[in-house]
Amino acid sequence: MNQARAGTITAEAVEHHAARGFWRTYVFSTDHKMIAKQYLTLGLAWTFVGGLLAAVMRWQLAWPDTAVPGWGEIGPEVYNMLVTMHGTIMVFFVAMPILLGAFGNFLIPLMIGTRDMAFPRLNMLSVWTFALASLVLFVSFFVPGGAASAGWTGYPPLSARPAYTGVNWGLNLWILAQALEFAAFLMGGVNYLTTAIILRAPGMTFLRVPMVVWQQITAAALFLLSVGPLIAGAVMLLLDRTIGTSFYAPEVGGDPLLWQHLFWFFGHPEVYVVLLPALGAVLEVLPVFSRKPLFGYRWIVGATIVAGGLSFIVWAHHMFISGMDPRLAMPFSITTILISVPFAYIVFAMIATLWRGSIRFATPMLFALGFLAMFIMGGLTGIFNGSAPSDIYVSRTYFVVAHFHYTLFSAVFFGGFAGFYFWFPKMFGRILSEPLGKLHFWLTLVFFNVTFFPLHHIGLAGMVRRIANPLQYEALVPYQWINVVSTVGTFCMVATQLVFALNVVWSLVAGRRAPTNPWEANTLEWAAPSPPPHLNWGPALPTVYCGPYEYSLPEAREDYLPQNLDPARAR
Amino acid sequence: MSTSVEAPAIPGMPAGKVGVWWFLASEIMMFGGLIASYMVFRLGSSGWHEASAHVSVALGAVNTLILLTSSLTVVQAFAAAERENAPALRLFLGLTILGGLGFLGIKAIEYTTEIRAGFTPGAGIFWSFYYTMTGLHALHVLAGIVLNAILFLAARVRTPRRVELAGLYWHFVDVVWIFLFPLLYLS
Amino acid sequence: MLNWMQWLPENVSTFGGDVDGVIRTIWYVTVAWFFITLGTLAAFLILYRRRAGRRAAYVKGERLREAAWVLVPVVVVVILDLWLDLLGAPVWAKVKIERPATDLTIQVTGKQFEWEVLYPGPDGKFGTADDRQLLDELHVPVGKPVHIIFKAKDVIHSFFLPNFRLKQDMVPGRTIEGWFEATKPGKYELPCAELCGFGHSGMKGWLYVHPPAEYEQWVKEQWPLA
Amino acid sequence: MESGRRHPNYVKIWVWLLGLMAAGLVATLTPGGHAIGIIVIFATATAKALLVALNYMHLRFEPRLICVIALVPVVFALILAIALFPDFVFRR
Repeated sequence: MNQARAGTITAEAVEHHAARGFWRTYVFSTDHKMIAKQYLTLGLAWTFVGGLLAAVMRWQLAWPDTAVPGWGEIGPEVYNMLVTMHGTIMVFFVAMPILLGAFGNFLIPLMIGTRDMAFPRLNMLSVWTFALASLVLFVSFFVPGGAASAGWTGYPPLSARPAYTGVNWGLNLWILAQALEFAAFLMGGVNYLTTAIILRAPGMTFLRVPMVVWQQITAAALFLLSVGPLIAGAVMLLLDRTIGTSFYAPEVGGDPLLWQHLFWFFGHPEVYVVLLPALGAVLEVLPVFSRKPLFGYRWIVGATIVAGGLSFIVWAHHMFISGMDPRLAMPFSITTILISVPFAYIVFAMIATLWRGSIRFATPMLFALGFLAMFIMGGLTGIFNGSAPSDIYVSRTYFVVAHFHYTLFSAVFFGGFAGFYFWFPKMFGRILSEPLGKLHFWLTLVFFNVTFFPLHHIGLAGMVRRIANPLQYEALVPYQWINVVSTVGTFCMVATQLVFALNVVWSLVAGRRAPTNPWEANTLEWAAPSPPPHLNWGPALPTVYCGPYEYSLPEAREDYLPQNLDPARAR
Repeated sequence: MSTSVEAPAIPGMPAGKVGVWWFLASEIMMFGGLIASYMVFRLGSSGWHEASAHVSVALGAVNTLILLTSSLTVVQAFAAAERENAPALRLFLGLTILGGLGFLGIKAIEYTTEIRAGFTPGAGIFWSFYYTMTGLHALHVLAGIVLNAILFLAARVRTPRRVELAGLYWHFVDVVWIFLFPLLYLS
Repeated sequence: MLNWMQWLPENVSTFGGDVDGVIRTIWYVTVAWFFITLGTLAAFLILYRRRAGRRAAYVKGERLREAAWVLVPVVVVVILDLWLDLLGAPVWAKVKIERPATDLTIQVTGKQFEWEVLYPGPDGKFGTADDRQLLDELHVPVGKPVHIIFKAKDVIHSFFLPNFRLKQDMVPGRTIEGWFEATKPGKYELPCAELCGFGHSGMKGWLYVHPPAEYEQWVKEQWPLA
Repeated sequence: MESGRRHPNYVKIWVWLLGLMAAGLVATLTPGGHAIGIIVIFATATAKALLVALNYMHLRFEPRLICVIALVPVVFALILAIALFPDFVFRR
């Protein structure tokens, strides 16, 4: 390990490290790239489960009186379970392992030019703790009473007493699975931050670190600093459920709103924990495919850090009508406006990056642009939620559902796919099919909007969240066709992902072998072979001479200038 | 475009120390969240002073004394490790472990007396906080004892860096108690 | 389909118009921004698509003069946001903080899975013999402010009157006050907007807004002795 | 060469810690003025925590970045505590 960390190692050492058995290569690996693939695999497996739950939910909402094919009648208890587990899985077991676990692990050491994470064994422990969390969450579906059904936000008192939901062990295991998941990403976060601070290659100053690494470590710091209060809150919740403490029981001095404060103190930074890595991937893709420097790299770094800091003081905008003191609404409304400054900056800088570029519409770029467009939409609908008086009406309705799917779903799907299509050649050494990728993009874009755009409308019409049967409400009966449209969109979107699966499988089996730098990009990972060997680099670490986005430099021969290329030789 | 190639490493910042401090940062937030909840609950309602009159200030004070002293011994262990003085290292690590065990022993006596008197975790909001805060803290003490015990058994290896990192964690646990003591026992 | 304002249910409360006003203003602002930003994006994509023999411009956007192209729109965004917020502040205060004086107070308690509606009776005081409790139905007169005391028995519920633009969570252990004033007689749906257990879906009541005479009649039926 | 600077007189710090602890304990005995007692108790606790953090945890000698890592969560925890006040303590 120490040897691996040292800058220069002998060629024999590389050979020695590379020659390991099956178990140490694929299962108990300390190699950051293998750990990234393990996170990716687990995340994709959970995507399947979470997507299945969503599809069942959508069927129930469109045709509440018909049994779901292959599942049966959905009772309201089961529906609440579907809602809860869909949210929990998608945020904590899909978005985080894929965007942080997979991308972070794979990219950080490669992009800053080192051989592995600062603590490779801790990294392995992280992925295995996550696997254990996955197991616990999966088991919770099958315990008597079923899985948790108090919403992914788990508001007490509903979650604090088994009698209120009828779920006992399911919810305890839900808390346990979350705690293990937090532990996994705490280990990961400590690793990311330490690696990026300590192990940068020669010449890789902080202001030459690629944007996605900045975003990843900001996300890691946000997670580390925000999850503590929620862990405290979760311990209180578990003790309330099991040994009879009374933190959330108002009759003996507790207060249910404490949980909401602690949850959203974590919850808002958590939104950025998921968003920033996706944003980072998109910020990497945009300059490569417009052949232009990122517009205002230093400003974006600053904006990211400012946004991260501000995310700690906006949480009560999730609680405008929660029964907290109404005088708190305005201060938190103002901080919410402040946080739009850095994000507006980043979005406009993304658009400005395209200005006078030479834009190639490859699949990663299409997904990046899709993210940008959908994220603008989600950001704008956020204003309806962020303004306290209009939130009186739209909160707790499907408008909110539409809003956060435009932000989070677009981050995970469009941002995630942009990164996936972009780094797939590096990760697996194969080229994905461009026509299939483009088909995948256009179908996803269309059906995403078919699914989620109408939800704004039905939310405005007054449909509240987490109801199993909209037809029970007279005001909603005339709008039921919207639910049908959204459901059809969902099924089409799920079917579209078969194109993606086909593309990946086909490429892995018969795809063209990827060259070292297929996109002609600058950052260091493209200097390593595809896929990079164990310990990434040959005997010597790369040396960095310039920033990550030196595209179309007038005095350079090529329209790109890899970070490890001595500029004197590029002319 | 600047093309300088200076080494980016920051002197005096070994990876282990940065990692431990980030870990401690999240720990600060966890205990911070717990203490913040306790403070606002306590200031926002009445009847706390009466409930907290039932804890033993004397035992709490002894425990504070023990933890403060164990902080001294653990930092002396680090100094001994840097001097490569193995016997002193073992002595100080051993004293630290003894201190931790003594702390847990006294905590156990306190819990027993309190529960016998009917002050279980379900006996009211003060006791909910009391058991959760001291219980979480005791778990941290236990983890610290295990860490120090591992170093004690491996003292022949003499790795001052590890002794320092385990010490950082131990001091943090001490600092938490420095605040828990007045919050739960003295006010 | 495209004008979101048409999707809101009919407004029948005095402050609903103000809430709708805020929503409408935000709607105009966001639609404008949507077309400006996506229009710019689309224009850039067409104008600067890859063409043979043309090299991208080397613009780093780090100097203030370049960054201003981004900073100016950001400032505009902030000013608009602040304006929206200032516009919203009095509306929020009107709905949630201030309460016009009235002599009609009703206590609504959420419990799994119904609304307990408690009238203080002719003496105007809760906890006396003439209190009357109804389940899942509220009766109020048109054109008169009504104070509501929100309570919850077991878990958190949310009192939602879509037609009144009024929503308020009910938290066990907290007594939360609110109000509304109806402008049009009729029968309005009152769903629970916060997940409260397996009966959440379908937990709803009805609010009956009566013309003054009809309301007097209803009061007489409820409290015949008074 | 560094070690002299890195190791302050730990025993002296320990004596200070014990003294502060005694002061805190004595403060609980102050008759009448409970508020003053509380202030003294928490002032001594903060002083103790600072002494431990600066000397035993060597924050006095660490690079700025480590101090920032240690300080940022303290600030955020304080923000959390302060922001919780209106809703739990001053609530109408």
